[in-house]
Amino acid sequence: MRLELRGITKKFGSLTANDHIDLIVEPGQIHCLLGENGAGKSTLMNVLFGLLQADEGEILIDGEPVRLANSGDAVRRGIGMVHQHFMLVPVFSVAENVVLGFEPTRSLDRLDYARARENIRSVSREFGLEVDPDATVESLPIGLQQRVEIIKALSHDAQLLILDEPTAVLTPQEADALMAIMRSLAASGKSILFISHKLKEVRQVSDVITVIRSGRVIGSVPPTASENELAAMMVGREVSLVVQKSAATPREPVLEVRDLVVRDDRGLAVVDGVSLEVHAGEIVALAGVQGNGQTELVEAITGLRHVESGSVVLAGRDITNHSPREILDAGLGHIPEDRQRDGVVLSMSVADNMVLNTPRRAPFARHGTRNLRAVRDHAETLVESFDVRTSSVEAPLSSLSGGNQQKVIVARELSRPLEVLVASQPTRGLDVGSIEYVHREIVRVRDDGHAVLIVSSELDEVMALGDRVAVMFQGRITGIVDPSTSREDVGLLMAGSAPAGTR
Amino acid sequence: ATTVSVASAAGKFKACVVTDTGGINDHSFNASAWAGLQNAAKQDKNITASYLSSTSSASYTPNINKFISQGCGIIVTVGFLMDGATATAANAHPNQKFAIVDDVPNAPKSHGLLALTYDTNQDAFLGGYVAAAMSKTGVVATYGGADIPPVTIYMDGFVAGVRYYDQHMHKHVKVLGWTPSAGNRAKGQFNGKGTFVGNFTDQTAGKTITSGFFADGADIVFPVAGGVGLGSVAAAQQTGKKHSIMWVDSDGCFAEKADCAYFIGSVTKGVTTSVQNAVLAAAKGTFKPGSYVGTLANGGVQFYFDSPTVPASLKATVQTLTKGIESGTISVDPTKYPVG
Amino acid sequence: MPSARRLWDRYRSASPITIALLALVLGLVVGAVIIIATTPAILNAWRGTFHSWGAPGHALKVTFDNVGAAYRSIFTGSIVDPPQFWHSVTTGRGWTASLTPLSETLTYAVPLVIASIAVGITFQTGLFNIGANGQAILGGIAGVAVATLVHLPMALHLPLTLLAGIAGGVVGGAIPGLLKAYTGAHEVIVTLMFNYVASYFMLFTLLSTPLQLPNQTNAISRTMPGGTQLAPLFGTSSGLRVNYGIVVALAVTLFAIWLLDRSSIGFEFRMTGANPHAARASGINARRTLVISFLISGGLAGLAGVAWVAGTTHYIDQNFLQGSAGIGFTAITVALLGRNRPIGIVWGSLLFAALEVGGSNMQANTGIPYDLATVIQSAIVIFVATPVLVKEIFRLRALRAESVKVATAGWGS
Amino acid sequence: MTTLAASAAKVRQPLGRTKAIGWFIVVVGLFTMFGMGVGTGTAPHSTLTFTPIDVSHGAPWHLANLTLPTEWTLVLLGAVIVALGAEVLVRRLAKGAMVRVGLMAIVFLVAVLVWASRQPGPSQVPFINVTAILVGSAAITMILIYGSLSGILCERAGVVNIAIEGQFLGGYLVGEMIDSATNNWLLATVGGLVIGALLGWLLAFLAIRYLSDQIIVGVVIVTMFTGLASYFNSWVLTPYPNLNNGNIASNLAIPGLMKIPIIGPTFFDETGFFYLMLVLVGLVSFALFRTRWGLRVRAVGEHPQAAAAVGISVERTRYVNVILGGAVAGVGGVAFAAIQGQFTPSITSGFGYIALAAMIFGRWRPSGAVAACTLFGVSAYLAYNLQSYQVPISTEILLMFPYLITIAVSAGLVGRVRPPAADGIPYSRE
Ligand SMILES: Nc1ncnc2c1ncn2[C@@H]1O[C@H](COP(=O)(O)OP(=O)(O)OP(=O)(O)O)[C@@H](O)[C@H]1O
Ligand SMILES: Nc1ncnc2c1ncn2[C@@H]1O[C@H](COP(=O)(O)OP(=O)(O)OP(=O)(O)O)[C@@H](O)[C@H]1O
Ligand SMILES: [Mg+2]
Ligand SMILES: [Mg+2]
Repeated sequence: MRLELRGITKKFGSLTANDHIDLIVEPGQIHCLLGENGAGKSTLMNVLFGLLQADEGEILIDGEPVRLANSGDAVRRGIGMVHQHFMLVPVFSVAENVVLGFEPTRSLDRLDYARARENIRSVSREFGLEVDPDATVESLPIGLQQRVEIIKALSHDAQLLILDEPTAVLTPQEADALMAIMRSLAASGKSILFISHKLKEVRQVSDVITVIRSGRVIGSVPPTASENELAAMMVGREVSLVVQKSAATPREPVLEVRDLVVRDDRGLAVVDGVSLEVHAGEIVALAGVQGNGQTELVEAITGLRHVESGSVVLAGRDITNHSPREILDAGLGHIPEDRQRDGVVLSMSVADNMVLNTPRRAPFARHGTRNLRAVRDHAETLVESFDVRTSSVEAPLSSLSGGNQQKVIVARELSRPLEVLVASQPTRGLDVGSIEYVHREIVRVRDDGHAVLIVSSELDEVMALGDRVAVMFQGRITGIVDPSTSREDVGLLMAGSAPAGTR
Repeated sequence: ATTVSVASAAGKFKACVVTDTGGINDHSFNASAWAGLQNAAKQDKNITASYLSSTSSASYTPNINKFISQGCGIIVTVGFLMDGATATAANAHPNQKFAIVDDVPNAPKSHGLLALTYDTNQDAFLGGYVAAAMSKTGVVATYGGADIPPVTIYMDGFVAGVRYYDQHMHKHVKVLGWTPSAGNRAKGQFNGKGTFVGNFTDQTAGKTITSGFFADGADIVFPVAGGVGLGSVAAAQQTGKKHSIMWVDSDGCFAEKADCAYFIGSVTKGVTTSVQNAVLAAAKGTFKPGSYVGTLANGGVQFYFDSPTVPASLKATVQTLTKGIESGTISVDPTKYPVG
Repeated sequence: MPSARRLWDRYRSASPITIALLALVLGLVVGAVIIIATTPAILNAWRGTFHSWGAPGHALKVTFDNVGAAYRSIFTGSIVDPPQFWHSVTTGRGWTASLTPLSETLTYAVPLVIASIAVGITFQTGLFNIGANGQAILGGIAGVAVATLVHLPMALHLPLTLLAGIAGGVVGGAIPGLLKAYTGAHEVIVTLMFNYVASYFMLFTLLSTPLQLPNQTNAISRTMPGGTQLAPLFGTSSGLRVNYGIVVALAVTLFAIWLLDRSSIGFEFRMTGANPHAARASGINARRTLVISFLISGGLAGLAGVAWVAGTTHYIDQNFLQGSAGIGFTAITVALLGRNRPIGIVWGSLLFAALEVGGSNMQANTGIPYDLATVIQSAIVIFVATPVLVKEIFRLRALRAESVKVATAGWGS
Repeated sequence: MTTLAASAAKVRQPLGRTKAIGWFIVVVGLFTMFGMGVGTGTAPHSTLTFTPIDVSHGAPWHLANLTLPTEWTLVLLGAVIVALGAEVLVRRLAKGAMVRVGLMAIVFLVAVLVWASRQPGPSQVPFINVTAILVGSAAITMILIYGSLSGILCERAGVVNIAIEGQFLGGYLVGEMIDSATNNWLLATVGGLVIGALLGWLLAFLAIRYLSDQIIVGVVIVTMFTGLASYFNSWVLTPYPNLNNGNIASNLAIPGLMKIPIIGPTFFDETGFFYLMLVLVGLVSFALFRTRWGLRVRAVGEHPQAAAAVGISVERTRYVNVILGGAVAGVGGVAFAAIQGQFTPSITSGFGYIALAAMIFGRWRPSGAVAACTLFGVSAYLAYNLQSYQVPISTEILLMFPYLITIAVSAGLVGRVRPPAADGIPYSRE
């Protein structure tokens, strides 16, 4: 299908998310949208998918203008979308999710599960996307959930497939697999709109790259353009894509995890005898595919999850199954994986968020009474020194952009007396500009002589930041390697198979 | 009729009632008192009636004061709960005429206050007797809103009536819902254990309890719980004509016309008449403070036959019983009779 | 006229206050419509106009007279009766009469302020306390018990009585709090059911020694001795009921302001309410927080109960906080009206109390049932909760964020 | 706050609760055996009868009275309860624990009845009428079920309907007036349906169109309608009493079936509203969990964005369901009037809220709600009628039981109530 967007404009109140965007996607073309966070990519896609109505401009499919009142229309027009934040009902089965909105029925409006399963199987066969139709979505790993999203789109035989940051949550292998799928889809004549922050894969897969900045099209370039060119186009300035850091000078171990066993909510031992040491002055990067126990491991270390057996020792103090409060006070800094869920309170002011986990500390409070002036001053210094973009420290955090929200967390954690910093997916969903910043800060912490544990499914990040790289697979550490190890070998470890030459 | 219409009739003498939280249509003594005022107003065009329903016990005093400031000729208050508020007001305003229903303020006698109480165990006795006589199953029942004298006095008299019937007719009619125990009836101690709703509003409970009684074999039920009694009527309706209700406080066939068919009789408390008389007297200037006790003798309490099916012989018996109670030869104290 | 223009702008900018005032207006309109639709006199007048195709002048007059009379007596009954007041000013006499309306409004506002703040605190913690009424009942019982059964010098006795009230409420709050924290029982169910339990418990205590009024077999308690009552501000002789409960309410308001805006625990309440996950990750003990929140809320509700008794009847009877006299749901609505902020709640309570008191006066003068006041109150809250609607009705400019803030979060889910 | 509860529950290891429940059951069992059973006096016996109150449509086939030795029966029942507890402890039942608690409750109730009705004994009533208990409690249960269904319809689509109490009241008032005027329950039902739907629409309109807080609006609709009802009652119904004197609906017995002992009188000799309720329960469960419509509704209640992304109109779905829910509650109000008669402002006495509670611990499922409502209905019936068995418990305390039981049971459901994910959260496209 040939898609053409003409002068699409979308405003949110005062903020113009899309500003007269023109875009053409040829049949069988993989067209990539690049842009920093909030540039307007998702918004544009939502407009294209009928979830939002453009204020101006028109959409042409195969030359004829179409009105997409809701995503039902879009789907009927052969547009399918895999959202940045999955649009799946967690408590529903795969089948139910896939057929939702286009359900095959029997008499009395009853759902026809047999046919639903059949649809899925046929799509799976056609595009090699295996998944159990009867599994409950919430029980599936992220990668499979995304697969469900794709199947969903294809089962409505989409001619144009929109993929919004699909690889953010995938392993290198899964990502490569997805690339392959995309190519085969393109080969079979389907057009693809692909959004990503990862310049490498963007250049791998796309036929055309269009860069958007603050709602405007900056320009279209062929995939031959260099990563630095692209980054510069996105952010509007030069950005260094490599992490500058000197060699580590590890000292005594600060965080010691021994034979840790942790169960998840369903009672499965998802952390199954993990031992790990992080020394002062080094960054240990924990690589691994989502859902191999990293999340639970971190939750256990930070006191958010009950430890079945084994121990966690922080600076010589056993903190196993201590309360989060005690652990935080013991000097553990935590940048949570899900920042908006665990890291901040969106409705509260920036200042309050800056003391979120130290509200009772002097000088912020005395005898149970808060010292608001002290809190404000503290916040102002941090906003100053960490260059957080906000109208004022009294502004609600919800009014900050994702990256700036992340900056608030980083500032808060680094401004506390620290022994060890545990950072989960510290740059997920952030644009290169923000990533550059966060990485610099993390390295600074290390150089100040603290221990740092990074958990990331971002292989590049792991390799770039880690002084040692531990790989986790199915609740175990499958290997601890030097960052100079080849991406392929680490990739293999992440997939569970130990390549030659690793312990 | 609402106060607006009544008030619009130009009158000089203002008769006012402060009702309890039940309001003027509680199917109980608030309604009766209000009826009394309205009758008085109908009878004597010079009287205008108006009411104030209390939002809570805390609004008794302000409501009374409001009426005092409006220059009401007489202020009627309803129920022992208003005891304190009424007594205080009466003492503070010696020239203001008051009448309180169903209560003798245990406060220093004050000039303007008339206490209206009723020996309802007398007509309840008749009710009990008639119920016992009319019962086909040999089981009758009663229940109350709460375990308080104005309620239990009825249940107590009812049981007395049944036991009297058993004793003299050598029958074994059983009463469910109230088992009297020793206590100084004269001092208003109507002790015993019985079935209660826990409030005076929950009709659903009334129905549940009543159908329970029916299930336990009772065919005549005597609810002493104001509006809750409507639940009993509902229960009787549901089971067809085999069960009937002994209504309370007012003449059921007058107060609840629609349900007349289900009433066998009404054990009434002459609130309406006594209030009406008090008001008329006050309007004429012949009002006498002090206390009035409604009895069968002075017609202050009466038993009505609502059902046409009552045989004449029974009516006659009731006449003689009435005489006996009036003369005091028949006691209405259930503990004086053997348990049937 | 620049000043006028500025006023106009402030009006158009739809601050929460503007919204509240406009909501009041709309509420009164709703009330008027109901009066018109249900009052025979008015309907007949219009019917007359309709039949004898005459000018609606008369009908309009009747309408205005009736509605006017109703609202006039709400005002004069709850705030001040101008002629009466003028009379007092000129002659210097009849002050009691002139001040009674205001006095009554304040008297009714006292427990409302306290109870609403109690509810507001749980809302801020993301909890839903429908049990304020039950907790207030327990507070009342405990207070009366201590007042009537313990003998102490006043200096101790009054404070102790109030403390007892708080304690009673705390018990009432502990039950849903602990059950939720340790068994996950849904606080809506527990508090809701607990209201009934409390009512029956009250009846039980009223009907049994020692609380029952001696040589009385009615459901009525002993009377609190003078030393334990919240005395009238201007002395018993003044005839004005407004009492030192005001001081209590004031203290509670200040406490709430401190608690919610200044205290660490209050900060943790709000955190837990706004985002329990973040709260937990930040080292806040969810259980502890929700239990404490419920304890404080219950305690305040209990205080409301005892303040109500100690300031007005000085005894409890079977109707105490029952049925329409219940305070729980009113407190919820007031809390919502005041957006769970202490100051907002104070204003809300005053408004509700005024409507309540004025409502009775309206009934006394016009016969229109005071329940209309409840309807007006609810209507106001609905409009306050729906600023956008108000905005559309009055063509206001974009709302400020604060005035659309949501007060609760469904079942908290 | 389910999230809060959940996060609180996370830290706790699951076994503790199972143990607690197990031991609780065992204790109750032992109490039954020795506390109530052993030493109930001189070889008393208890009698169960099965004849219903109302045999106007011809009695069911007779079932002979069942006379049991009180002492041994209690010991036996107690043993059964102990066994249930033991099973929970031994098999470490986590999921099934609540079911056992439910069974325990039932067995214990029977034990209490057996004990209370023992002869010779204090009871004025020498027998337990099993049928009557079921028939009697069916009334309250039916009302509650209407309410719970209404709640389920709304909340499955993500809208909290706390206004059920108000919709009951509305349905009752209108139904009663129409029946009084026309003596036709069909018209009355239509009337109640309309008013309920209107109140539902009001809630939907404010909650969906204006995104205002659903709980606020719900609570306020109730207070408003309560006020309106009692205003109307004294301002209009008092002067015109014949607008409020309808008869109660008569039973429509189902010929053959009603002859079955116990079952017949309970389920097949009821008013049309009871049958309608049964039909609705089946219909709602079927529609919600089997049909396309249900799938979409639940999607809207769980993840509105996802539903919208496949072209389902979240707003329309919610409007429809909230209005449907209102209508069901409205009809419930009429059903209430049909069995209860005259209107009084306090008539619904919190049933709307109790129904809501039932829905919550029926876990937003019709089947669960039915169980919860039945539990409440039966315990309410017994609370009132055990009084004439002269049980040695003060009236007021006895009257607390239905509520205490509800609290106890909901406490048993440790953190396992999980509302639809988007329940109570306003939805906006942007
Ligand atoms: N749901 C929303 N409602 C209103 N405003 C929003 C919303 N989401 C984001 N914004 C506004 O849009 C602006 C940018 O938000 P967003 O998080 O997309 O920025 P961003 O580009 O991701 O920032 P960064 O690049 O630092 O991550 C913010 O100022 C925020 O106030
Ligand atoms: N519903 C909304 N209301 C107000 N502003 C919004 C809304 N959704 C997005 N925005 C803002 O519009 C801008 C574009 O957001 P969009 O999600 O399209 O960014 P993006 O390019 O997808 O960024 P990211 O790379 O983080 O996904 C951002 O500033 C965002 O905050
Ligand atoms: Mg963003
Ligand atoms: Mg995006």
